[in-house]
Amino acid sequence: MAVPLIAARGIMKSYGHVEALRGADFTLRPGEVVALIGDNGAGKSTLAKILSGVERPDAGTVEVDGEPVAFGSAEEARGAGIETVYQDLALCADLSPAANFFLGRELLRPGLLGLLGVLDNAAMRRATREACERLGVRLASQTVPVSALSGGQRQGVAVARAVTWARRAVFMDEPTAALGVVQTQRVLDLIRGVRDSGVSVVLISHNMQDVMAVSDRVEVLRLGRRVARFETARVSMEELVGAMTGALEARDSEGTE
Amino acid sequence: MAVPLIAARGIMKSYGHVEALRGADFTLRPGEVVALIGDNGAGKSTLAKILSGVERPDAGTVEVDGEPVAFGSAEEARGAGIETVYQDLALCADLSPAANFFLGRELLRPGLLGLLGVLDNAAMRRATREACERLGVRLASQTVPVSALSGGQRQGVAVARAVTWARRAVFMDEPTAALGVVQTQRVLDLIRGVRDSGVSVVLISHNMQDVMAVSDRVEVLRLGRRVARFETARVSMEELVGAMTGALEARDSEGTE
Amino acid sequence: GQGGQGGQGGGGGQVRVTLVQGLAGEEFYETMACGAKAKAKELGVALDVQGPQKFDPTLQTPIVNSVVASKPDAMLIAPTDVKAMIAPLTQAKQQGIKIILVDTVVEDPGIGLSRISTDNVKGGAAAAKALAEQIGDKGKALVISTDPGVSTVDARIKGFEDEIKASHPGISYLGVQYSHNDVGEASKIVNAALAKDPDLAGVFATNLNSATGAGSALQQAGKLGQVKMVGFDAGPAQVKQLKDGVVQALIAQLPGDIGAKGVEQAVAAVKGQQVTPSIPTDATIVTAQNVDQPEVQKILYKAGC
Amino acid sequence: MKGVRLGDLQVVWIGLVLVALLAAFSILAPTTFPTSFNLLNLVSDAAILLLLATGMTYVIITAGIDLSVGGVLVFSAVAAAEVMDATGSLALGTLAALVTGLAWGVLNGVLIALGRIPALIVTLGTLGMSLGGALLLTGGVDLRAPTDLNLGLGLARWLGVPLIAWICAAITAALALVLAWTRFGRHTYAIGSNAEAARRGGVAVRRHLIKVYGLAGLLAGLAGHLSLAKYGITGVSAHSTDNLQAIAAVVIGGTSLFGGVGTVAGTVIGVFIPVVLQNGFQILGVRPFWQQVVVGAVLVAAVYVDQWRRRARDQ
Amino acid sequence: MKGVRLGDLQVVWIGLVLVALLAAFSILAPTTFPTSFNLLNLVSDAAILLLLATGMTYVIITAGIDLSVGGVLVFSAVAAAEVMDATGSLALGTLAALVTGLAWGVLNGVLIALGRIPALIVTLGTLGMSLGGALLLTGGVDLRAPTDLNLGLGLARWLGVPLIAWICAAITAALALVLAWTRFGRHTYAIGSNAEAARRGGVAVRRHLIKVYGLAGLLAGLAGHLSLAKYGITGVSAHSTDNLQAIAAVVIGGTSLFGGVGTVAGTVIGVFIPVVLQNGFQILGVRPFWQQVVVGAVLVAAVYVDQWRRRARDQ
Ligand SMILES: Nc1ncnc2c1ncn2[C@@H]1O[C@H](COP(=O)(O)OP(=O)(O)OP(=O)(O)O)[C@@H](O)[C@H]1O
Ligand SMILES: Nc1ncnc2c1ncn2[C@@H]1O[C@H](COP(=O)(O)OP(=O)(O)OP(=O)(O)O)[C@@H](O)[C@H]1O
Ligand SMILES: O[C@@H]1[C@H](O)[C@H](O)OC[C@H]1O
Ligand SMILES: [Mg+2]
Ligand SMILES: [Mg+2]
Repeated sequence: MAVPLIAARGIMKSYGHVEALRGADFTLRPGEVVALIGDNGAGKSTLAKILSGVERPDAGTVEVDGEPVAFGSAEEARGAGIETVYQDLALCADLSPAANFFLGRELLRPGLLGLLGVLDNAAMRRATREACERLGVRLASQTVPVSALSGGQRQGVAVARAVTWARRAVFMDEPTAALGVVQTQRVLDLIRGVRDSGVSVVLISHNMQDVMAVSDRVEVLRLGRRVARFETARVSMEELVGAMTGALEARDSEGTE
Repeated sequence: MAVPLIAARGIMKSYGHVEALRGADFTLRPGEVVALIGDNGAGKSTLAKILSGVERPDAGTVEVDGEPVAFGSAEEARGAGIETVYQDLALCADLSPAANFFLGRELLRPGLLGLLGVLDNAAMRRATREACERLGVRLASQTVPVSALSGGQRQGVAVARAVTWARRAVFMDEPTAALGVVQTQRVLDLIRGVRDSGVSVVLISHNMQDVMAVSDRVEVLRLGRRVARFETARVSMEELVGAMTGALEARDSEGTE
Repeated sequence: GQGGQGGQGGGGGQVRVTLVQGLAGEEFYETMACGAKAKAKELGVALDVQGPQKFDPTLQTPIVNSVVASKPDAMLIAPTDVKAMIAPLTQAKQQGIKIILVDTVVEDPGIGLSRISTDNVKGGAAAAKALAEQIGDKGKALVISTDPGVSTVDARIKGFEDEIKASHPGISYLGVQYSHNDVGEASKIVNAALAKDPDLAGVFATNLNSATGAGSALQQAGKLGQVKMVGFDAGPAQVKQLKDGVVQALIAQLPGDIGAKGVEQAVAAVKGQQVTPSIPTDATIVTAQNVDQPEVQKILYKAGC
Repeated sequence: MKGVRLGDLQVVWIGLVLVALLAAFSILAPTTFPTSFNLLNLVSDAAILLLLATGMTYVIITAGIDLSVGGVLVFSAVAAAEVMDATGSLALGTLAALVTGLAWGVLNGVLIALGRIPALIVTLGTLGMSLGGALLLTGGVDLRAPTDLNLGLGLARWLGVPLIAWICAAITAALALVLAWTRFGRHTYAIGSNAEAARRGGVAVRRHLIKVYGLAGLLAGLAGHLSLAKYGITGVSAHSTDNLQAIAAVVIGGTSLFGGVGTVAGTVIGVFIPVVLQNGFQILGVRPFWQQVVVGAVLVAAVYVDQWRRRARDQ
Repeated sequence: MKGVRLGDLQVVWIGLVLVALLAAFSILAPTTFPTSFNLLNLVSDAAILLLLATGMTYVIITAGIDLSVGGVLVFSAVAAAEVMDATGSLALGTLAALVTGLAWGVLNGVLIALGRIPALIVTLGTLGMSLGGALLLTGGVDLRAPTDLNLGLGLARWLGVPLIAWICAAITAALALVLAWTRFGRHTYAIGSNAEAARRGGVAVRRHLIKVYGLAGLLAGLAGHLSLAKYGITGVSAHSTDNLQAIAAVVIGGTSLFGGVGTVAGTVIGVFIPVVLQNGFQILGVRPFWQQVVVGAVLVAAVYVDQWRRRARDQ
């Protein structure tokens, strides 16, 4: 079996006396789409944040390409080619869509102005509009701040951003929750496209249709622990729901690693 | 035909040079579940905010029980028995779930302490926990602020709050976007239960399965205008998607009013 | 230090005295502290210096309270308000601390075994005369002061006004503007006054910060020679303005002497010897002509000691 | 990272810092610092600031700010002095101070809540207006308190503690309870946490803001009256740093300038930390300039310890 | 309600308010107010404050605050004076002012960004430390500037305008462009808008904050040097309200204390409005106490007009 792109073992994380993760495991292989599912409060977002460097685990190990890593910041995870769409989107509400799209990676003007750090706003706007339109998200105006966008428009910006920059893996924490039917379909297509270009995708979603439609594998989190893993092709929706709610016993269709 | 509970006609609303609503109509009859659907940015949330008193229209009329009204504030709409689950949830992140649940309607201690405005925190916590559990949303701790809840837990609090207080109508702007499978099912059941108790429901959702499953009628918004109305029983999912995207011509299965 | 016993009266231990300035870091009060320190060293007295960061009784009161708590034998103080400092000083007195007023005073005559200060009314009158002479007894004259309720500057204003009214009818008096003892504020006031009355003839600034600020405004405005100015005190910046021709006369007090005499009186009071209830100290008019004379050089305020 | 913030535990750490400071000074100056005389002075120096800081706590929890407190204090003191002078009645003077304080506070609230002008600007404006107004009323000179007030309330003690300190402590305690336990307090937090959510939830945000600024004004008015009694003057040229002192106390006590969190108990500690530092260093005979340096450094260190412990607990 | 806020149009209304004020005073005092003498005075009074307010704009856009500017200014002036005195070199003195200013700013930034102590507390602490430190260096008294500085840079003019004003204007203009057009500016807005999102987006938030506070310190250091040249003294007791003045200017100019929005152009107007008001009313001969009242009232009214127009446009 190929070396996993990301392998996390025994991740623990508490906030005060709330134990969000109690020894969670997680595996992502190169070029696959893994759905990470679980009930509300199961710890999915917490795990995604830890694997993308935003939070630090209290215990447990994370390996990337078989090497142990300890991401100290989102910056480091991004350096390793890992991008994330956060459930709370993590946009700067006062900035324009383009400013958010290119946040931390701003395009500079060519030549001397660029050396002085002068932004190339026109180019950034153009690229942002194009990336959003690829998702079917229309931005009425490019100069309004993100706070003036509709819920779906905001999510479109966040998804487009992550997908554009990812080189190894994208975490998508409920990326279609606010999206319309067409836009959701486009995101699912996009996920497939991304996977085909060799980038792995972790899809966190409560929509089992979407999960079944797009994922190669499913990992199920319950009460802060991984309780089941499935090949998507060999599992039914009922089984997934059963695993999430605990109606089914813990199950691992892939055997131990 | 019975007098509509809410009838809005020709609603216009612009933000700067963005026209969010361009003469939108909307009807809600007593005791029915209406799905309000449309593409991202179609103006659904804006319409919901106007009908629940949070924003004022630039033009157009709103009638409640056939009487023209001009809600000056959310407070007035709530006085008329109309509650809303906002897409952005509108929770106070620093306050506890119970404080949010009872915001503006706090329970006071009995007797003298109550006259002094002293809160009955224990009772409020109890009621909040019960209302959330009815939706299948478990709160790990009642004293953490809402900012520490998972996305789905927050949404559960907002939905439970609106449903508990509504007497005439509930607007739900994508109430299940962050909810798990089970919780979503419970909310759909709840919507039916609410309708059966005589309260009308407006469901804004991008999930066509849910729309088909729970609504009596569907109104479709596109680019700030109502472009179609359907009896749910007599429409297919394809038709709905077609109406939203404009692939289908504007259509009104109920004829003009 | 907190080493002493805090005992009463001239017992065996070293006499402990605290000087509470009106404003820490102002040359007048720093020079006073220098004089007091020198005298304390000479007499073998342990001297502490404290002072508020603004000339403000609500800031000076807690300082007095803590000084009282540290139980010195005597306290030299320049009260920042004639009224507000009565209560804390009464409390200090009740604790058996000998109080000597240096520079400013309070309204309660029962406070302060000795009061040592310049004759400020006379100083104000002298300033009026000097200014009148400079402007040829005619034209508009403005006064810049700190804040009302400070005994010294109020007295200077009184002396100035009385003299102008009595003997210089040709001068049209524009009244007092208050700078809150802030150099920048004083400078702004004078700037605006120049714009409003381009024919302004003379300015009297009643203390060190007011004068420094007023002088710098005149210098900036390039009104050298057109507007004459007399200032109280002789801080280093003021002396420089005098030499640059911005200011025509300074009324120099003897802060070092005030401090030294204060320590003497304090020691006398602590040892139960005779104290002098009121000690007026001299004021000298410093001009460009006499500023370089050695006896005048000696009285200019020091930039530290 | 927000972390768990409810409950009053947050006050514990900064309280321990205060205790540590008290202990340190008591060891360094055993015969002078921990005396009842000195500690009573501390309390009495802090009492009036405590009122201002308590009002400021409410204001800052709504994500507002009030720079006008010092000016309102002076204006109320002047109003009280003039009314007492004219009528000879202490009671009417007290009333005048309270009413004028309340009026300035309500003016602040109306301009902020209805005019939607930033609180910083409104209260900077009313700071100038109230101070200037006070000076106009007095012609620029300090008025004196009637002797009965200055020697009565100003010096009165109960169980050995100045009556003024009792009054301030009682009001602070009452307002601490109101903030923590009542609907009024709950709405104060809600507005600071998310004013729009509070509005949608049916909280009368504007009316509440007017009440909160009115409360801060009322407390400043009372502070003016007490300060008139204590110092015997209206203090027209003093009080210029009251606003910053009160704001600092609130923030030291763990209230966020961004609103939504904070406690009066924290503010009480926040009032005492700088007062104790100042007093302790003065008693130790540290030179004034060093004092400034050391007080500044210890202040930062104290809050650092607090933040650090709080963070450690949250993680 | 947030509404549309991008673009620089927001500065227009408050700018019109300033123009209206200038026009009004020119009509009321046609022979004295709109003279080149008076207007140059205005510019030169405002110049140094402009530097502080520009640095403050950056700081406030990051949702921070810097109370220490006045202290840092004084400290740098003292450092410059002592170095010039010791070495006789004006250039070394300038360098000393800049380096010490930068150092204080970086200290602020480090404590805020790495120590995660509230900016208000950190800068209140460094305000005391820098002021106290300056007084320690000088032994508590004002130092004088060397005559070549005071009579050179202090009085120099170019095209009739004081050189100091040119320097301040040039730096302000440059920093306005940096804020609006460069990556550095973009990150400044991002941090103030949502620091967590900026961090997740890969902005080195801590490093950037250190730079922003360093910049504010550097500007305060330069302000100290220029103020030494202009006034000829280090002004150890003269800068206690600089922080509030700078903050007020920034907020009048439309920058939110909650961060994320604001422009330097707005700040420039915000610096001039109070200066013009003060000067105008003094020229009109309004009595000093009335001045305070009127300046306060007009300030609130000016910002009200601004807010009101802005709101009208947004709706
Ligand atoms: N900052 C925090 N402080 C305290 N508790 C937290 C914090 N973040 C998360 N939690 C708690 O950790 C648990 C897991 O949260 P998480 O957001 O990971 O759930 P999730 O699986 O993403 O749920 P959802 O499907 O609702 O998004 C929840 O009980 C939540 O309340
Ligand atoms: N405060 C505002 N300022 C400026 N534009 C706004 C504002 N609120 C909404 N808009 C714009 O109005 C349009 C309609 O927004 P609205 O939120 O009503 O859409 P929606 O149908 O709810 O979309 P979604 O499904 O994505 O939630 C969008 O183009 C949005 O950008
Ligand atoms: O005499 C003192 C001196 O002039 C100082 O500068 O200001 C206060 C006065 O009391
Ligand atoms: Mg989640
Ligand atoms: Mg919406």
